[in-house]
Amino acid sequence: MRRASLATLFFVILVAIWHFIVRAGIWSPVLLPSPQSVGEYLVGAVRDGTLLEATGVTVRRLLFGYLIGIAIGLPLGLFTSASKFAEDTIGVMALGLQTLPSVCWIPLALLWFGQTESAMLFVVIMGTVWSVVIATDTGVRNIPPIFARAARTMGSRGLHKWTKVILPASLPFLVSGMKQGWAFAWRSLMAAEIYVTILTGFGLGHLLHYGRELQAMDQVIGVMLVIITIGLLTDKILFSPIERFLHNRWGTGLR
Amino acid sequence: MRRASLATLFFVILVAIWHFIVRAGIWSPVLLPSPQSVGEYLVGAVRDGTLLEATGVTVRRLLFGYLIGIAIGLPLGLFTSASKFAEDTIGVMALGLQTLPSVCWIPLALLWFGQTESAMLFVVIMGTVWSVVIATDTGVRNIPPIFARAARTMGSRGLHKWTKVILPASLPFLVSGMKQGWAFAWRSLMAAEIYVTILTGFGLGHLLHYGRELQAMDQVIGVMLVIITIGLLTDKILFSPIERFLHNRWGTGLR
Amino acid sequence: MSLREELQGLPPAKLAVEDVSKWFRTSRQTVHALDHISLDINEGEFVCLVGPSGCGKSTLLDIIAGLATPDEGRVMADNEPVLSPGRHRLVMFQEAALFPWLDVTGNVMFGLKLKPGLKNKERREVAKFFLHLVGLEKFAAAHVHELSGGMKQRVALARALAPNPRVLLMDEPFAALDALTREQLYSDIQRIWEKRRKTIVFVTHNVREAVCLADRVILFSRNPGRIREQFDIPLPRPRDINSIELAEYAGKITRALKGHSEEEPAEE
Amino acid sequence: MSLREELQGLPPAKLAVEDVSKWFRTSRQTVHALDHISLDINEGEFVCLVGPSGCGKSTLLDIIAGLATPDEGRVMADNEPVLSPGRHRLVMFQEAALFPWLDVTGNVMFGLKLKPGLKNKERREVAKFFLHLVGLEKFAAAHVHELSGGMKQRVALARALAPNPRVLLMDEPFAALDALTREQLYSDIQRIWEKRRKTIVFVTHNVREAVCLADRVILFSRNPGRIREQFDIPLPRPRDINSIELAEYAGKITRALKGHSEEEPAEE
Amino acid sequence: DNAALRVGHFPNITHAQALVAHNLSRQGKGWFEERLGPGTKIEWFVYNAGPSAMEAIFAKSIDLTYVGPGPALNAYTRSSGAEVRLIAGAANGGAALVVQPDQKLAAPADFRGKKIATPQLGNTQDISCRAWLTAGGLKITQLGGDAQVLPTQNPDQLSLFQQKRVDAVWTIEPWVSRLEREAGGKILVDERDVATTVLVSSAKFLADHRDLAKKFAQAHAELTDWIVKNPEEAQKLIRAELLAETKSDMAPDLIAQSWKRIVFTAETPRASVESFMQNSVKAGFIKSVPDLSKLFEKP
Ligand SMILES: Nc1ncnc2c1ncn2[C@@H]1O[C@H](COP(=O)(O)OP(=O)(O)OP(=O)(O)O)[C@@H](O)[C@H]1O
Ligand SMILES: Nc1ncnc2c1ncn2[C@@H]1O[C@H](COP(=O)(O)OP(=O)(O)OP(=O)(O)O)[C@@H](O)[C@H]1O
Ligand SMILES: [Mg+2]
Ligand SMILES: [Mg+2]
Repeated sequence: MRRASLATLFFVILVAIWHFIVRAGIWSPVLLPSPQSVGEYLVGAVRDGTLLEATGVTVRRLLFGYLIGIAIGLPLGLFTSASKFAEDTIGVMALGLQTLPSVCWIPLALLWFGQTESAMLFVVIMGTVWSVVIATDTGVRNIPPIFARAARTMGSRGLHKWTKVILPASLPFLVSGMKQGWAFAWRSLMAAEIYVTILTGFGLGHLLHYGRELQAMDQVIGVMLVIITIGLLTDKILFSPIERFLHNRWGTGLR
Repeated sequence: MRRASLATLFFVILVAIWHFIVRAGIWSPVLLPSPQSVGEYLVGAVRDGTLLEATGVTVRRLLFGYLIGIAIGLPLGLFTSASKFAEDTIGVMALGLQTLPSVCWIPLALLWFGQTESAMLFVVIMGTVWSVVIATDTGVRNIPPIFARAARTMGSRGLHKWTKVILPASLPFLVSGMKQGWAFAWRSLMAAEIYVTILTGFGLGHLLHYGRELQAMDQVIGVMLVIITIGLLTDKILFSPIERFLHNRWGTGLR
Repeated sequence: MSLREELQGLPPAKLAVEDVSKWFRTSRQTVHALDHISLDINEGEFVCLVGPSGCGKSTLLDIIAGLATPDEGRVMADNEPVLSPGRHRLVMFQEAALFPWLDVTGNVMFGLKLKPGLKNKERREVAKFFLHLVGLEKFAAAHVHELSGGMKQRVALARALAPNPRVLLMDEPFAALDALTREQLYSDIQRIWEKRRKTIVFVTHNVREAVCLADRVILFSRNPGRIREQFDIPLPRPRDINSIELAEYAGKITRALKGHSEEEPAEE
Repeated sequence: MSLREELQGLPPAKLAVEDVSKWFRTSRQTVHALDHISLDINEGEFVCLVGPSGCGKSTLLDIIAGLATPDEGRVMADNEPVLSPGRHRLVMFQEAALFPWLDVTGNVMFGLKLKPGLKNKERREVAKFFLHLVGLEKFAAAHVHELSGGMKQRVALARALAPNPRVLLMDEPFAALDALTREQLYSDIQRIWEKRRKTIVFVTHNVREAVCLADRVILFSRNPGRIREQFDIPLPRPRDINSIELAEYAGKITRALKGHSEEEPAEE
Repeated sequence: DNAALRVGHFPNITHAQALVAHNLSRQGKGWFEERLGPGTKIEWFVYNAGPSAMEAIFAKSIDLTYVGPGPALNAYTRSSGAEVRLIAGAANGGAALVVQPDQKLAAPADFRGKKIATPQLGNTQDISCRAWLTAGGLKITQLGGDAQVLPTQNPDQLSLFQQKRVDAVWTIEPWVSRLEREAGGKILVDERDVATTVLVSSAKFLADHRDLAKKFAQAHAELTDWIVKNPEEAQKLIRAELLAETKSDMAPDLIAQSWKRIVFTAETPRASVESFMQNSVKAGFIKSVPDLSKLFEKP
């Protein structure tokens, strides 16, 4: 309790300092808006639905692209881990493409798909898929061979081996790969939205971009706060339960 | 040897397929340039120095920002790991800011610093620093307590303890955090360069952006190949030696 | 097969290792791991393999299990050649190798699920039965990491027993445990073996352990891996690891073991 | 201090545990780990603490080391109260706790580097000397992970000996090793102790081990942690763990240990 | 048929025809809808730059668009003449080179080592700028050369110019006027006969729906006439439309000031485009002058 209230106090003081810096007028309000004006922007944007709509658009794009990315990356990763040839070809490709920031796909995506949802999806998928391929591959390769041996002696082979032994055994790696994939997807979508206008819907990135165009710092900072909140929430909602389950089962990471 | 040549063959065939698809004229050349034209672009851009210059600019920005990010993040992370109060305040902040794609800092950076190198640096630093803080913190927390006990009985305390025991013991975590920081920094710099013109120098991101503006797919794909190469090279030059040292010392990850 | 038969157990199998040789070729050297090993093991016999590190004990066990193939010779189980791993010959390793993503019951049921002809309810009952046998019925829903080393090996034993194999192959299953736990397991395994007789091949470094458990102790020497001597242990069961008679046998075998070790160059 | 003195060793220290008590308070319960423990240990004496799990042996060792503070009472080393960890009382743990980022020599030199008044060259020589003493001079540049468990404990021993402490505190240092390695280490440690006499407090679960090493075996009981009985072991050295006389002492102490265990509720 | 016509444009004053028509569509009094016959629907798409509009043509997501000749030519060349057709002119002039008043900049040679901002790489003003400098004896590459041409978004240009961090700006109305009024910029080059906006059709649309395209071009010409004749009303509609699209209000006098420099005409600017082609080659964006025979097509 004392810890929590101390920490809260810290953040309250931080906002207070911010407030007084703005009040003191050291910097122009164009450079640093007051906490009040950021709050007002947020309230206003929630009221008129802008924020909710933009969040909806962004999250929808992210989820779709991410799920498709996993659906492609997981089998590919299993494939590269199972075959030497696939490792030397798809695996090498995945390694290279993973180092390519997925923003770099935006120009191509725009030329191929135009300013459409497909272009956004493509960028998000490119952000996800290679991380997932590599994580799956590493995960499978890091399974203690003793698991596979034990399973084999009990008669597990083929599909049973892959679904009941190899996939669950590599779960800790898979999850960390998926977290990384999510981080990259999230980053590339934001970059894509800031960079290009999509006719079918404005996301949070667009709000941020317009905030800059209008030199509305309250909007910029307000939207950044929303983005942080979403980031923290998805972590809580999407990954925390899986990680808790893993820690629970594997008995790891318990402080 | 056979493996390597098989893999090479695969990539040669890939390029050949690409060539014949373009030749067949199924897609317009705006959508898919021929391998030859990409090659010609690369040769031309190397000849007239554009590519080298842009690479230099990008790599310089990246390295500077990254090193500053580490110089800030490492002590901050040690601090959060050492103090409960710092953990509840700076630690929580780092967690939140790490989920914020660092592209989102671009509008703020532009307003604060204008279209200058400082803005670029700021974005790269924001991409690096929080990953490093969190990795350092986790690293220190994951040190087996027996190391600290052993060191204490031998009389290690204070600065000696931090530099000779805690930092080296958390190295494996630090390195993976730095790799992640690098990945994020690289991604945010590319996004930043694609998004804004900086008066003091054009990087690879700008070349990519211009490729799109000119609808020059050969340029887009050529620059993407360069970016992939740089990504792979930095991995080889920057991280591989450290990781090899770690694996060697810790006896981990040996396949 | 009915649940009743399932719980009663199948008759143990007879094993015959026929002139088996095995080499490991690496880029730097070739190791002659097994050199013309022949060995007959009777139905329900408890055989311990003892020998210095690297003499090929694990290799032989793998070959009997069907996890590895011999370069020469073959292994027969009930007069059928062993070609691949099979449910009738289960293996227990030094590490328990329990699956952390399954709870204790899930682990015990893993092999059972691969057995056709059983209802899930029956499988659950079989698992319960064997957990009871190893004294862990209270931990049926526990996670693997919550168990101590000894408990893990007990679960691994239950997992190996549950699919009702006819042969049990054990590769230093107790090596990583502390002395007290180990002593407990010696009496457990003797008790269980009395109830559910299997043909058991048990690898160990520990001569006392071998003498405490085995009908017959087989001494290996290495470079190349060969059978040196065999000792029958006619002591009555259950045996106490601390008994004087046992210590005498152990002394004899230890001396034989040391004798062989001295003939060969020292380990680095 | 000159290199010569450094290599000769300091005289061992006298320890006195004076009426020490310790409680652990957690949110759910309070454990009475040590209850009025008093114990005098002479210069150069080898004392073994034996007792069931949780009787407070490690806690007592921590208090002697200065890693923990008693709630009541105090520990005197050469008539000075122990307030914090100090170079003169080094600890060896069950895990070797070697630092993987240093090679073997680096590990042995870790404590030496914290000792002022030595040149780096001298430190290197001291490290070499102790590596020789534990028989690992050939592995001076090896990485930690390349060593076997027994070798790791040997390095840990060298590391503990190198800064020339007057007291060595050892918390089940051999528990995780296999029997053969352990037997080798019993003779090593006796040999080294003959050469470089230290006051040694040695915690173990293994009664034979205690009898093999100690001048005096101290039996603990738990809930709360108390000293139950003390046994002097007047056997001549070096002792063989497999000798009959040793087995007799061990039997006596084991019976005493079991007797106490039965008085208290069974472990779950 | 009832197929909707998909038309692109920018929220720029030089796209006056589109802004007026878009606003009329908004009011339900669609100019093109009335003239293309009953049942025809016009869908308007707003782009902020030429490449986006051309990408939309490539991706077949629009049929026609108002765009600068730079991107149009670029798209024509890059697709080897396969994708786009120029069916009418829309506006000439409106672009100018604005320089810092306190710098002695009069001829291309004075720009050695200077920074000149343009709205976008490869756009009409960018190419004009590079060609003008090259013609004056300077060597210009994509990323630098003797003078640095900096593709920079219009709002940024203004602030950079105010901070004196660029020496000159080659840009388009209303920014020329704003640079004059808000930053004291001096106009050095003002080319009234250079095409600024053209009407472009996708080649496929033209082939499949030549009649529709023809009607559209005619209506466009009529609209151009109307705008020239009714500047006040047109400016009002434009102001309303810009407010709707960009959420920012443009001062009426700024519109009026910009208006003076722009010539609205539906005449195909063949000569201007051809000289423009030469400029593109000089600027290094295109390797050789392509065959322009397929570019101009009157439906
Ligand atoms: N996969 C392998 N590749 C190369 N050599 C191997 C392999 N497996 C075993 N060997 C070698 O074969 C020999 C026998 O090994 P094996 O594991 O059977 O010995 P072991 O008797 O079980 O030893 P330990 O008691 O240490 O377990 C050893 O010299 C070992 O180095
Ligand atoms: N940090 C701690 N917090 C709470 N309780 C503790 C702590 N350390 C030890 N205990 C408790 O104190 C008692 C004594 O612990 P200690 O580790 O000294 O026993 P031990 O004799 O060394 O046991 P073992 O033989 O298992 O190592 C145990 O009941 C233990 O649970
Ligand atoms: Mg083995
Ligand atoms: Mg203990």
